[in-house]
Amino acid sequence: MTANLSALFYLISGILFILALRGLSSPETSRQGNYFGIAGMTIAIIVTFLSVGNFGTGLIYVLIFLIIGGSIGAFIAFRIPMTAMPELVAGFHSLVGLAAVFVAISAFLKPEAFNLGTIGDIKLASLIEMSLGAAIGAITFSGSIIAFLKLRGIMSGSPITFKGQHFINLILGLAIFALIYYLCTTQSDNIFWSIVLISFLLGVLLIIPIGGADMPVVISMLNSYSGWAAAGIGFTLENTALIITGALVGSSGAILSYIMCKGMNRSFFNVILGGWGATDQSSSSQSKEQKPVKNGNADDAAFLMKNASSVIIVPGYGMAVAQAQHALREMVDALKKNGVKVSYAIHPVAGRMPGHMNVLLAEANVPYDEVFELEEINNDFANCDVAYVIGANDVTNPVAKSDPQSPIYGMPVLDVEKSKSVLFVKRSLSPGYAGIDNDLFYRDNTLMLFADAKKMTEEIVKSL
Amino acid sequence: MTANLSALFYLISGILFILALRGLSSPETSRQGNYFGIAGMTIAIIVTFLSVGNFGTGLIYVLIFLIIGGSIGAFIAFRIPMTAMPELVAGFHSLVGLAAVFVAISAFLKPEAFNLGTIGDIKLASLIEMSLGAAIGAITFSGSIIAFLKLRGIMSGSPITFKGQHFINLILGLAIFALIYYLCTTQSDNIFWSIVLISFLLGVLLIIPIGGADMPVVISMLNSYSGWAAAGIGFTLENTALIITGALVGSSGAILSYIMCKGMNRSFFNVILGGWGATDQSSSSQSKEQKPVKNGNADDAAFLMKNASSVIIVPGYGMAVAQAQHALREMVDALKKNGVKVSYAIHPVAGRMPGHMNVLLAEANVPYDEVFELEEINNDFANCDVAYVIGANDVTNPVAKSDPQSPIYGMPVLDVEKSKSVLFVKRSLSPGYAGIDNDLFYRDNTLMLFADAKKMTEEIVKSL
Amino acid sequence: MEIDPFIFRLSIFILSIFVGYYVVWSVTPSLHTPLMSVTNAISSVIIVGAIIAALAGSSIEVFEISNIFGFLAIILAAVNIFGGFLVTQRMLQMYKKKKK
Amino acid sequence: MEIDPFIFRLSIFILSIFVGYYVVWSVTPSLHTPLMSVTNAISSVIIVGAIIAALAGSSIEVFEISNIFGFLAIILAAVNIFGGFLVTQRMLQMYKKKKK
Amino acid sequence: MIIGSISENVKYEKRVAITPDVVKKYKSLGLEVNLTKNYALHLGINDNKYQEVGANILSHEDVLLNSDVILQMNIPDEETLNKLRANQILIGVLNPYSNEKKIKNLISKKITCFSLELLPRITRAQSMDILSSQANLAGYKAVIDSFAYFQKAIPMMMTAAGTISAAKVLVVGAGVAGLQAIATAKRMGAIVFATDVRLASKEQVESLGGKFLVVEGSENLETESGYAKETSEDFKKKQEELLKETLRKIDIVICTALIPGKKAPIIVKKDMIEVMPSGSVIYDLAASQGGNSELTKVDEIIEANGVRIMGETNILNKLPVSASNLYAKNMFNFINNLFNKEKKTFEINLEDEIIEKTMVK
Amino acid sequence: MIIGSISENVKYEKRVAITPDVVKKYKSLGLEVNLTKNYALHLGINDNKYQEVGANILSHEDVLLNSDVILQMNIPDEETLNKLRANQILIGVLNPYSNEKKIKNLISKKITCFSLELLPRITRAQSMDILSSQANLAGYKAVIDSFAYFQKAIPMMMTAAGTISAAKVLVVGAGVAGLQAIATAKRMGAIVFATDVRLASKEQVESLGGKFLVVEGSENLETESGYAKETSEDFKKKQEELLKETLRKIDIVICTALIPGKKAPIIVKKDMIEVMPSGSVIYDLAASQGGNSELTKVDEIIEANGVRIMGETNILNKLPVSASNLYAKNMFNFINNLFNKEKKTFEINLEDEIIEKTMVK
Ligand SMILES: NC(=O)c1ccc[n+]([C@@H]2O[C@H](COP(=O)([O-])OP(=O)(O)OC[C@H]3O[C@@H](n4cnc5c(N)ncnc54)[C@H](OP(=O)(O)O)[C@@H]3O)[C@@H](O)[C@H]2O)c1
Ligand SMILES: NC(=O)c1ccc[n+]([C@@H]2O[C@H](COP(=O)([O-])OP(=O)(O)OC[C@H]3O[C@@H](n4cnc5c(N)ncnc54)[C@H](OP(=O)(O)O)[C@@H]3O)[C@@H](O)[C@H]2O)c1
Ligand SMILES: NC(=O)c1ccc[n+]([C@@H]2O[C@H](COP(=O)([O-])OP(=O)(O)OC[C@H]3O[C@@H](n4cnc5c(N)ncnc54)[C@H](O)[C@@H]3O)[C@@H](O)[C@H]2O)c1
Ligand SMILES: NC(=O)c1ccc[n+]([C@@H]2O[C@H](COP(=O)([O-])OP(=O)(O)OC[C@H]3O[C@@H](n4cnc5c(N)ncnc54)[C@H](O)[C@@H]3O)[C@@H](O)[C@H]2O)c1
Repeated sequence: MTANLSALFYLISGILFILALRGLSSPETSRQGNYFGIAGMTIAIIVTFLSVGNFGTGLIYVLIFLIIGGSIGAFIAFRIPMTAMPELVAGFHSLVGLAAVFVAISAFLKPEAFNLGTIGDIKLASLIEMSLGAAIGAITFSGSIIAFLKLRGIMSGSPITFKGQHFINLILGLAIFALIYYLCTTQSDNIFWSIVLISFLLGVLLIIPIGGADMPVVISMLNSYSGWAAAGIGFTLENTALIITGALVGSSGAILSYIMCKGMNRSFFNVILGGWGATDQSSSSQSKEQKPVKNGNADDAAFLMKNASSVIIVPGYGMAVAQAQHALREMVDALKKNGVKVSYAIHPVAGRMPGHMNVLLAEANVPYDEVFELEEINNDFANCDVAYVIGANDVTNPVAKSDPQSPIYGMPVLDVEKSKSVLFVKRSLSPGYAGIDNDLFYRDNTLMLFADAKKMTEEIVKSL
Repeated sequence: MTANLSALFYLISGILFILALRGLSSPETSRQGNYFGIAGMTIAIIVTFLSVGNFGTGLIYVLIFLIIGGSIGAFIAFRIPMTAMPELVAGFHSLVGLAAVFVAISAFLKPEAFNLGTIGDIKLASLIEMSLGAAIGAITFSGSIIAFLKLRGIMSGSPITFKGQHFINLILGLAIFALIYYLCTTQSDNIFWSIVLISFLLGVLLIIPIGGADMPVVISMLNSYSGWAAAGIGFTLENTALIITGALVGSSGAILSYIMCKGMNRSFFNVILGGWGATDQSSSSQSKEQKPVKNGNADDAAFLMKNASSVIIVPGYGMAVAQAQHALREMVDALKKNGVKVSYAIHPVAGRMPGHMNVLLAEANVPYDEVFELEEINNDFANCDVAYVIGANDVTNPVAKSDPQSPIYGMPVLDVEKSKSVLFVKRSLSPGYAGIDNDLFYRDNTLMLFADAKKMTEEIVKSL
Repeated sequence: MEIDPFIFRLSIFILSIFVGYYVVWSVTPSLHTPLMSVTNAISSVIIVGAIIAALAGSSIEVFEISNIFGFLAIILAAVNIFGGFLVTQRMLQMYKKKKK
Repeated sequence: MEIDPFIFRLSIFILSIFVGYYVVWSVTPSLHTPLMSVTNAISSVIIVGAIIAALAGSSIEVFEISNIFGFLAIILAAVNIFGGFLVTQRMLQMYKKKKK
Repeated sequence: MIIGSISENVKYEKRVAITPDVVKKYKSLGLEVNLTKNYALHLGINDNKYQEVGANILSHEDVLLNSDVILQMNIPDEETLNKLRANQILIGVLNPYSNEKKIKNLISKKITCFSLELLPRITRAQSMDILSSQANLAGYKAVIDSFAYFQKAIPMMMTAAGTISAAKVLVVGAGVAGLQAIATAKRMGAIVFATDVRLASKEQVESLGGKFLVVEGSENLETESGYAKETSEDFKKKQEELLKETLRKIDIVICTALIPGKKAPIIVKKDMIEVMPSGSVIYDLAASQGGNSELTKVDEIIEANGVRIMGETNILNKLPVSASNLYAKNMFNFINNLFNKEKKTFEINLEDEIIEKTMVK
Repeated sequence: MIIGSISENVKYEKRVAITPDVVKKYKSLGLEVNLTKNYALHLGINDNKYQEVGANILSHEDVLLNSDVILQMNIPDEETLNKLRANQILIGVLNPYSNEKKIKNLISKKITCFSLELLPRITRAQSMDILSSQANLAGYKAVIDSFAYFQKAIPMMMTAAGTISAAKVLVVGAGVAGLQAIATAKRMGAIVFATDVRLASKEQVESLGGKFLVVEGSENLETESGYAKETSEDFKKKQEELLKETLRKIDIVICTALIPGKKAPIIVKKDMIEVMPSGSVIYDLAASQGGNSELTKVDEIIEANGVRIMGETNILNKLPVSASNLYAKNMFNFINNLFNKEKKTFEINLEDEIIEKTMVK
């Protein structure tokens, strides 16, 4: 296969990867996107075979290893429960990182095979590229491993911080650059290995101070790192597919982690720099918010509800304060248009006066036959997909059922926690009228939507 | 300047152009974007000078011509009234098209200067590229001229259609390709000139059947053409800046015209293929709607109101029927957030019962001090930017002031027509309770928004 | 095993198309008119070709026929560059002013 | 006057960054998890390098040290390719099913 | 020119034809205004409030004697009418059908009479349309009064002590009064049903958030002039069945169905009242024309089967301030149309549909 | 175990302590229910409605004799009380402060008395909180009644005959009654202002669309238990100034400000009433504790300066059905808490805050 032809095919595979990501812009095209990705990968692999043109025993070994790896991958993919997704992705990342390290090592050990010069006399540019690739790959590897362990629960999810942490990271980072510089001048093996080792260490140190809640951002960031590593190797190997894909993955991962931070209202730099601000934060709020909450945005909420078959709305005093009744009505209208069954559950003491919610819902022209009192609807939560709790708090607090010490013990409450997912719209984790913490915020099937009830509901309407 | 260095600079200028377009994603960054564009252009020009390296008299001439052209451009840019924007852009396009043609001609006449071979023995790829560039440039030129003439009013804006039009266009198109093929085999001057000529003709024929209303789409499409022409030339000249920019402009123009079609609810292909469906349309509805009305969408309305300093809302029976009061309130809230002053003008007999509008506005919690009766507010229309008439009709009909024969003669009406623009939200041109036609629909400063009042208002909220 | 630069150019071309595609989707609809005028201005980067055409060949006989075409192209493109960017600027200024 | 291919690669690299930037903004937030897993799968295109590394050199002594690293890399990348795409597929299937 | 008005019999009529606000308007037309003593004292308006804006307070006789136009709510008693003289103009709600004798006398004395309930329902006349303005308030007040009378709370309230369900209100006849009744009841949080014979009223009812009871195969019974015609037998039967079914769960009925110049249609029959829940209220605004309910007794509160039926004829005596304000403005608009601003006289221009139709001949 | 209730003095009290609905609930707890004849006839509820659900209709004496628990609205008269015997339980709104003698007697006879207005304001007690349930309805009814009484229309109406502007309502005290009053007035389209001393009430008022009159430098005067404290002098003065300014344009005032166990604060002073527009209405729900307005006379309608002041003590007699429904449910919830379901007896568990606080000692 001529270099031109294979370059062309690499280009095509790069484009297919772009299309793969593009497919995800809507759920309808997403699966088609995945097929593009698979096609791109297939083309890249085949073209590589053909261009190497080495059809000896080596090829057979390659195929064997490919199949071994593939089977393992397929097995994991089928077996893993959907809930273990984040750690799975983290685990996979570590593999990519390690693969990049191996390729870089291989290139360093046998530069002739890659047209990079000879041992001890590797081209300068290639040397920089490959050592950068190896370093980034190594960071990706060890960082992903830590992320995996944290998510899997093998390692504690809480941030591990110690004094001078950032300083050490800085030193290590600078050391890597210094070593690369020496590597270029001396071409020494030992230096190369040190770079790899230090990078492994740096990866660990970078991730341990980051809390479990921020892991998705970290994973996406590691994803980005693995992309840059691939691009670095791509430059080394003068391979367009690697360059395109690496840059694509690198930038998209970075942007994605930025988007996720924005969505969670967190500072990007704090997260990425490894709990940079963690210490400041802990003093103020962490002490109280020990337990982790899942934090969503309007899009998540819209997606969940759009795909639900039944939704129960639980309004509370916060809806009244935000005057969100009109927006709520609109949201329900939009959901009904999507074929979702929606009803309202009114707790007898929701709000601050008897019938508070009724006044507001009537104002928004909510039909009376969609409004149910506690006893009528409480059993329906078990069969409902989403409970949308808007500015209510005490009236959903399960502590009323379980803890005789609680001031609200004995009050009947709405069993929102029995629905598949619970969305809580409120501005913060602060308690309601009764002044007691609500355990539901920290449940697994709860997604907190921190915002003014009206604003959030309006945004959901927009996303629907 | 070495080839590498200039290639690098061309890359930078390409990136600056990307950033220029990116800047337009929000009004805040848009001006910065424009500066990026200017910087990119400056770099491209300077690099070209340096890489040609021909600092003789030629350079002086170039500078002179540059200054002449620039002065003309600057003069036009400062003098042109803002309302003439669309035709100005069309006019400018024609220049780009012609410039591309000229460059292609020049390259054809003196291939050696561009490293494309010698006369009569031009490289095949270059020949294809340059003739495509020339053809597309020529189409852009003559098409833009027609668009310019139509928009300027020199030529009638109505579509000019004749039988077999599309067939002729097809023939011409095929002819161009055939000629390019012959050009490649014969390298004959005449064929090259014929290509240019036929392309000029095709440009004219492509645009004349398109109606004035679709001109913005056409302009954007021509923009796209000019991009492709530039990219073609870029390949010929092996110039990265031209390739990047050409592809950028080409694809962005095409997408933009697609987006605009979608926004106007028109079929992209009908528009681009030059009034393909024009004949079907006229037969069905034109008969009744003799007079032309301006027909807008939610985006237009949102834009107009967002940039207004004061808006008066005129609700009528249609608002009640559509139960649009909540959506209306939301729209007003959004406008107020944008710093627009909004008030409601209630005609004494709007709706179907005394106080009909008041009930509904109160339901939507519209503050009473924003609601004015006819006498209080009628003088304010003259100073208001937009009157948003939502489901009202008779109460705005100026015939009540002018025609003693009219059944509503003598009734005081709201002088909405005195405001700078009037937006009418109703489902059709059908009359109101009194059963008489409303002359306002056909006025120049009226934009009809045909839709259910609630839906339209909700859409406007989304666009705000 | 050198790769033909054409392949690279093609890659660049195609990637630029993608960028153009995405860039436009992210433009707010209210800025579509400035978008048109700025893309118009940018497309006059054809001036690069025009300059090459104008200065092509020996520096003595400037006014060969091909050079003349080049010079004409320069004028046209220059009108466009200055006109396009300035008009865009004016438009954007307008947007700025109306915003409070 | 040949241009160094590195410049081209750099152009490609930078344009790809733009594409990546835009492509992600246009992904609906609800698909962010599949996005992560698909980018993960795609990033295992590093297998290209791994294959080259594995097959590098003379075909006789397959198990030189550098080749071994190549083979290891192949396994790792392969796990990722199959695992990544399949898991994405499963996830997307889930989204599909929920839609009526 | 001078316009005047004398006190109504305050026992039966609390509304007045001229308020201080419109006095100003008359003055700005160049008209003098004469009123009798304590003209609107029962509304809390002292004579000086009128005098401040330029009205003259005269004796009963003087007002009658000196005014060119006499504006009233109702037709005055014989004694007063006898004091009128030729070429004077009398305007009010004169009810020419029931007051035939009085009117004949007046006409024979060359006194021009305008009766405003005869106003044509054209757009231009809307500002003088006393039927609309008064019916509107009547619809509102009927709801407020029946809510005050009803022994339960109207809106839905889900409370710690159990739920009060929303009251169900049926509005019979969705004309001006009916629509305002719908709007008012809806505001309070009631579930509102409505029925009418005019097809257009469905959309109108829904535009106020009410539910329209659609009688199958309903024909459009609207006349050219916007009033209702009498209904066909078949329609009546279907309407009855639907109504009876609906009334089983209705708490409050507001009746407003009228056919101009005829007895009001009897819509809520005895057997329907029997199925209504005990404690319900029927408020019959059509009482003055016989009532829409079979059991309605004018100006009495009947209790049948635990259902209370109120047949108010002049409900606006309970809302006299607002009602007078609107009535006086209607009057003014009528005068404004009658008065020739150039010649400064009243001109009976029979070309003008409004003048032609309202003049009693 | 048997619970019983005897008819109240229907002249003064139209509410009842047991409704057919709750009879069912008592039965399902395993309790018998005894009632006197025509127990709730005045509400349109026949004795057979009670019998259908399993209540026994007995004579006055038999009910008193046979019941373990007597449920009432108000404390019965001496004669009745004398018939009670030891170990019976009496539950109602007993007003131990004003009925000291009666209660002493009862206690000395070993009759256990629970007075429900003493209920602690804890979350668990909300379902028994008669003050809330009744205040809620009182707030609603006060608005409905004053609207019925007001001589103008409440909502804004822009009509062909001119504009009726929206009425302005001021609610004094934004407790349960006040909030419901705000909600009700707002629904009708009134412009609603409110004032209170508790800081939290600002947000609550606004959550119902009312405008809160903020007295500058206001301190929070809420006690631990959620009631209001007495206010400081400085605050009172500022509040007065603000109120006087506001009242100049107010049409209807609803007074609900109470301080438990004390005389109601006088908030609307004489000089403020003087500046109010003539025709305005003050509805004083605090009348039973002296009233929030200086001129309030209990159970009378006073007219001062054209302003009508109504001081109703038992407004819920006008809404007896809804009020009884909620009261009876509150009662049931209280009994449900008192009744030991395993031992099937009533148990006075003084550990339980609710029982401890309500028991009169
Ligand atoms: N119904 C009655 O008669 C009555 C009378 C008095 C007291 N209560 C008591 O009131 C409580 C009622 O329960 P509930 O669940 O309705 O209310 P809640 O428990 O008081 O909770 C209301 C929640 O709404 C949130 N919120 C406030 N403003 C918001 C806004 N603008 N946007 C979004 N969220 C907002 C607050 O959280 P953030 O601050 O984090 O946003 C708060 O946690 C019960 O404890 C009941 O006993 C009832
Ligand atoms: N206020 C009173 O007491 C009273 C009583 C009786 C009669 N009137 C008469 O009613 C008229 C009132 O004037 P007006 O301007 O309020 O109403 P109008 O003149 O009747 O016009 C209403 C307009 O709303 C449009 N419309 C209806 N449904 C709509 C929907 N769902 N979405 C959007 N538009 C909708 C209709 O046009 P499309 O069909 O094209 O959408 C119609 O032209 C006057 O002529 C008055 O004399 C008033
Ligand atoms: N020209 C104008 O602008 C103008 C002004 C005012 C009113 N109107 C219109 O005039 C019409 C009548 O208004 P009105 O209030 O004076 O009417 P009305 O008082 O004469 O009658 C009240 C309603 O009762 C209905 N009705 C009669 N017989 C019935 C029956 N058997 N069953 C059920 N309903 C029955 C009528 O259709 C009417 O809607 C309305 O459409 C109103 O909008 C028009
Ligand atoms: N625990 C619970 O869940 C529960 C149940 C019911 C009520 N509450 C709360 O208890 C509080 C009191 O309710 P209530 O209706 O019984 O109160 P209330 O009847 O005792 O008093 C009515 C209102 O008048 C106000 N007031 C007193 N003096 C005033 C003055 N000088 N000026 C202005 N306003 C004055 C009070 O602050 C109160 O808001 C409210 O916050 C209510 O939400 C709580």
